[in-house]
Amino acid sequence: MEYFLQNLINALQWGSFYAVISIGYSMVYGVLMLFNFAHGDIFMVGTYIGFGIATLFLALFMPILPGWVIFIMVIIVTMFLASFVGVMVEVIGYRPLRGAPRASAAITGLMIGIIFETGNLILLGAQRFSFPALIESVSYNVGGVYFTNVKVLIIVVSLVLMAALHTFIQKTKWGMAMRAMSYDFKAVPLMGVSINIIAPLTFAIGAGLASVAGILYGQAYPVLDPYMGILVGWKAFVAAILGGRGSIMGAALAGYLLGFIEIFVAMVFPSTFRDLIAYSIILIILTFRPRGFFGMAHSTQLRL
Amino acid sequence: MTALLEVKNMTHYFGGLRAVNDFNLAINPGQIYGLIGPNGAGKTTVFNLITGVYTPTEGSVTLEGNNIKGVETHRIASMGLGRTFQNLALWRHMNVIDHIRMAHYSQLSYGLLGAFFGTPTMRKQEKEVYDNSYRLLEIFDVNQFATQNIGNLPYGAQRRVEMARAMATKPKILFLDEPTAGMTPDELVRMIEIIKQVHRDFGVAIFMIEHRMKFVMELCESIQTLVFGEVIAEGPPEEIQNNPEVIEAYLGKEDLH
Amino acid sequence: MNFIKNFFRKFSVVPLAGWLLGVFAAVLIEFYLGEDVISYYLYLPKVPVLFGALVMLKEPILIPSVLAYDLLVYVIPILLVARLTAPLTNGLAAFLENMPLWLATLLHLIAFYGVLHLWAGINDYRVLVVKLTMIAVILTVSLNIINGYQGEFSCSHPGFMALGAYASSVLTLKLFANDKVFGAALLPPEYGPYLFPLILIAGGLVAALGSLVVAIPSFRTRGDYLAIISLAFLFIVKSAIENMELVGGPRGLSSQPNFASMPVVFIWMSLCIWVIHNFTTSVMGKALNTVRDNEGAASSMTVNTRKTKMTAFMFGAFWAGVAGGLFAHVLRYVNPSTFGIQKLAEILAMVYFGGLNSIYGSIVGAVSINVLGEALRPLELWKWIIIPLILILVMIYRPHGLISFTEINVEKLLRARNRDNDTGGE
Amino acid sequence: MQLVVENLSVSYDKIRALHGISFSVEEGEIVTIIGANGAGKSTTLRAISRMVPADPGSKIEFMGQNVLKYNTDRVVSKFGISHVPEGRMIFGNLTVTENLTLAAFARKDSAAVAADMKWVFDLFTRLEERKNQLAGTLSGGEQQMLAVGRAYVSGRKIMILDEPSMGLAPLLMLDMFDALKEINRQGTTILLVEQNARLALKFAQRGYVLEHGKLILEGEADSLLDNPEVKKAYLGA
Repeated sequence: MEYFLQNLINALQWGSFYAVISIGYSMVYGVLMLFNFAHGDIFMVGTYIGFGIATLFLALFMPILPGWVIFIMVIIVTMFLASFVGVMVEVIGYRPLRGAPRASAAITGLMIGIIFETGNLILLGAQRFSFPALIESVSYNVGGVYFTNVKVLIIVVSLVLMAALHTFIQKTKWGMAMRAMSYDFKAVPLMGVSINIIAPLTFAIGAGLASVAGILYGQAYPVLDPYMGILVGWKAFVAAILGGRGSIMGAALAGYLLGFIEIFVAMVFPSTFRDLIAYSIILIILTFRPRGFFGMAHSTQLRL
Repeated sequence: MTALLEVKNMTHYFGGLRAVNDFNLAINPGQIYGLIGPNGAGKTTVFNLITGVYTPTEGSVTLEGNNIKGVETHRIASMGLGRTFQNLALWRHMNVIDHIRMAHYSQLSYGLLGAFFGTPTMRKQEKEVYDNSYRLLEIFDVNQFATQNIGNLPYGAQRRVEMARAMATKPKILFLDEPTAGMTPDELVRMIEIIKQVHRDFGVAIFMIEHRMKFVMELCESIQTLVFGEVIAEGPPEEIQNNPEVIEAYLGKEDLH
Repeated sequence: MNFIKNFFRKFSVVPLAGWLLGVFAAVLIEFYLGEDVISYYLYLPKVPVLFGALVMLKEPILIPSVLAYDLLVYVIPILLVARLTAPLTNGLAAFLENMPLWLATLLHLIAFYGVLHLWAGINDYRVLVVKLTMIAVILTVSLNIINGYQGEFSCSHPGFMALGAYASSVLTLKLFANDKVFGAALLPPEYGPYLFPLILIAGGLVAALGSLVVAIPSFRTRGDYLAIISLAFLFIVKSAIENMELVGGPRGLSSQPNFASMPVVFIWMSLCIWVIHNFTTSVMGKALNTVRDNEGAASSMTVNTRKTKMTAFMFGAFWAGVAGGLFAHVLRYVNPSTFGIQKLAEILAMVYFGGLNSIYGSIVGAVSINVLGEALRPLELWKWIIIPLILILVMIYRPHGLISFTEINVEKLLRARNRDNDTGGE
Repeated sequence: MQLVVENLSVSYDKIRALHGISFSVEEGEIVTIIGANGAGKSTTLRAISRMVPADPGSKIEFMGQNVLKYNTDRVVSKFGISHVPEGRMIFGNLTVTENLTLAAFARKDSAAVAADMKWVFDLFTRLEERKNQLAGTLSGGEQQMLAVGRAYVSGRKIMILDEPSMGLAPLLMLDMFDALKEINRQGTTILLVEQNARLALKFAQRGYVLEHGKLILEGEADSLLDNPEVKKAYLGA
């Protein structure tokens, strides 16, 4: 039982990363119908930005401010900077391709990702950085289950972010515009809403979320690597589409599901079976529920 | 004589919404039949139900006495039911002659291995298909476009290619979904000639949806009027033309408060 | 501008055979004079590979020498010989036109291979690059069937490739090699090269069978969800192989017999192109396009869409499996991580760069990305900035790729060019 | 003149759908363009709201300003040209209220927006009953009301409507036209495209007849109604 609870907490933490990143992916996918294959690398860039800001702020404010204040400051500043990266990707990479076949945009995303990875290597070299701990880790033991304050923090911050995003999407007119766009983007300009504002905003939010996921990730697994985003990105892609087009909740749920499957498969089977079983489950789900969990009945054909 | 195409008591629901109610139809070989009605009356739905795009919730559909309800679309098509589409369902990256060639799909027997290795049988059959396709292009007067991409053709020519394509499936009955939509007067006159010619030379029966009364009056032996999924009138053109219910459906009520 | 126009007009009378002859002359010069005379006097350390791109990028001081070398060995001889022998080669082309097309094509192919063999034979590096490029051509053309002709976004090609590579490796290791894991050879090794085609076909069939996992869901779902299904399939294949101790797990399989010589790879590539060309120009093959462009119209025109979709996947996967088998026997080592996301990105890039729905495009895409990748190797990291940028530009200006929607017309390609009625290639 | 269209041509790919049409609409007027399917009616409206690009040489002016300089969203928010598109194009995944709120996206005067929304709910009481329902669950008639309501909220100096009667039962159709009359009374100019020619001409003050991308007739609505050519075009009599 303890063993199970222990893994449940691990799965919640792991799922939180996936969920936050998938939501970002799902935003872009849902609103603009794009495969943003650069998203994993935006996550990577966000993590590095977070790393830079964290190092800087720790050097500046360490003795003056308590750790959690710095933590929040790092999150806010990083989100802000990372969202610029997202906007840039939209404006430079995707906007010229708005009328083009979706597959071309997907290839562009893939290439932007490679440029990010290589650019990172060129700028920072092959040196491996390690993310500074912003919060001092404290372990607790409740009934034989070990967990740390960092784990709890990661889960809580993720949930708070998701709730905040949910509110934004549901309550603000910007959120309404995004939802409307995912339903019928042709009609959106008729409401006096400019697509050239909503699209970058969507990318900005996606990138901001990814960077927070990166900071959280850095607290749990401090080693940074230019290629850290690739696998995470593809998994977010899976989760976003599994969740269903235009469904933020679906993406979050699919992210958690992916985290849970991966952790619990590793609990029962040798850990090398993780991908095999996780993806077999996804394959079966999609074969029998070809629209994901909360997907709208919409044509998702890749037009040539 | 049994009818070529017979539809009995066909009803269809989309979700809870009744789109077509108790639709009946019997078309004899060689007959030209019209289906008119205002926008949104369910005319194209009737087409899609008969051609197998949707399976009717209730009722029966037979072609030459064989049941075609619930049969796959491509099999219904190869049994002798050709069609055109309201908004031109052409293949955007394909040239004109290939459009016609493609419609011979079910008439080929060389199989996949034949296609892979270019066997003599394959070459022979492909040659026949090519020649037949070109002949059809000539009949519909679009042979000068043969190797052009379909998107480069004027609208009227695209419509004629679509007709030629439907004829390449060797239909016994041809479904035309608004064959004159968006045509200029010249093209319109030409289309009437072409439909008459197809009817005469190929001996097919025709079932058409059309908005232009003039066109329908000139071609059809009998007309059905569909309003909100129900047939409100059926009969020869003159009768339909003077039917007060039909006039009302088209022009709207006389009084407007 | 006028100069360029004149230049092209001058050379428009040269038929394909003429160009082949020109290249043959250049290769002969390189073969006999390249190392000892030309390189020596131009202060080049040895015969430059890949037209000197590597040397130039490593030691910029040698740029003039390399350019001079390329000019002397390639540009001038090719242009001169091609132009001067044009009357002769046109006569030859005219003569060949009277033969059956397949014979003329075969003769051209043999000539082309001869030249290629001679050129690559100068060093082992060239041989390897040429072999890998030819395998890339098979991969690209076969993925084009699914992603271009059929219009899906399939991500499982490295998975199909892995199936073929492992299936054929296991077979050759079991049958023809004394291996630690698979035991002594079951058949005399000298039969190997003769049975190798059958083994490759077996590998292809395994891949085709595996593709059913993706093909069957494609009846009901298209586009995005199918992309995910195919991606999941890729991860599953990779992970399954990693967990199979019999085939070495993550360590991979090595010491496959050396069956994939250059002529073998060349023959398979030609065969692949020929079969795919036949298929995609036939009505059966064009059914793929109709399913892509308008599925409703396709089935209304009697096309069996399910059969068509299944054919596209199985046929594409078959060739990916064959390519995988060749790949395994060229490198004589494979491991599961070879067939991951990286490989996927590479193949997708080649397909979309070259052009959708076009064998020409795929050949161009595979060759240029491969050669570019090799040539820019000295730039190390910057290579991975330059190639993606080129691809992004291509996507912006030619969203369907460089040469999309073009069929190979062999007759036009091979014909003589000196007649009045045809003023050169259009 | 509030809206002036001169020499408007539109081509899809290489095919020309509109051949240089010219017409104008006075402030507060109700004008209709009638014509058969595929005559180019929808294209005309789409060109005005910039959903499709006009060919070079075309001119569209609103209150003396060049409309062709702006994108769709600016045409709506800057000029108050609100377009009720063919097929309604309501956002089915948003509630009725959200649809209306979104329509006011670019408006800053929140008090006036609230008043406009209230006005819409008063006009279409059935919408008010369903204001928290997802728009996708509404019936066809209600969706049409929502589309008109949305256009009302989004600015509506001029409302251009594309076949508002399509797919409506006769009684609903008449209600809809009553509502439009009411909107017009509030000072909104109306440009209406209709297939139901008699209904449209009874409703409008002036009319144009479009055939194959050209305007072939124009005049007072009453005179067009009695015009034998119009009669012929619509029933082939």
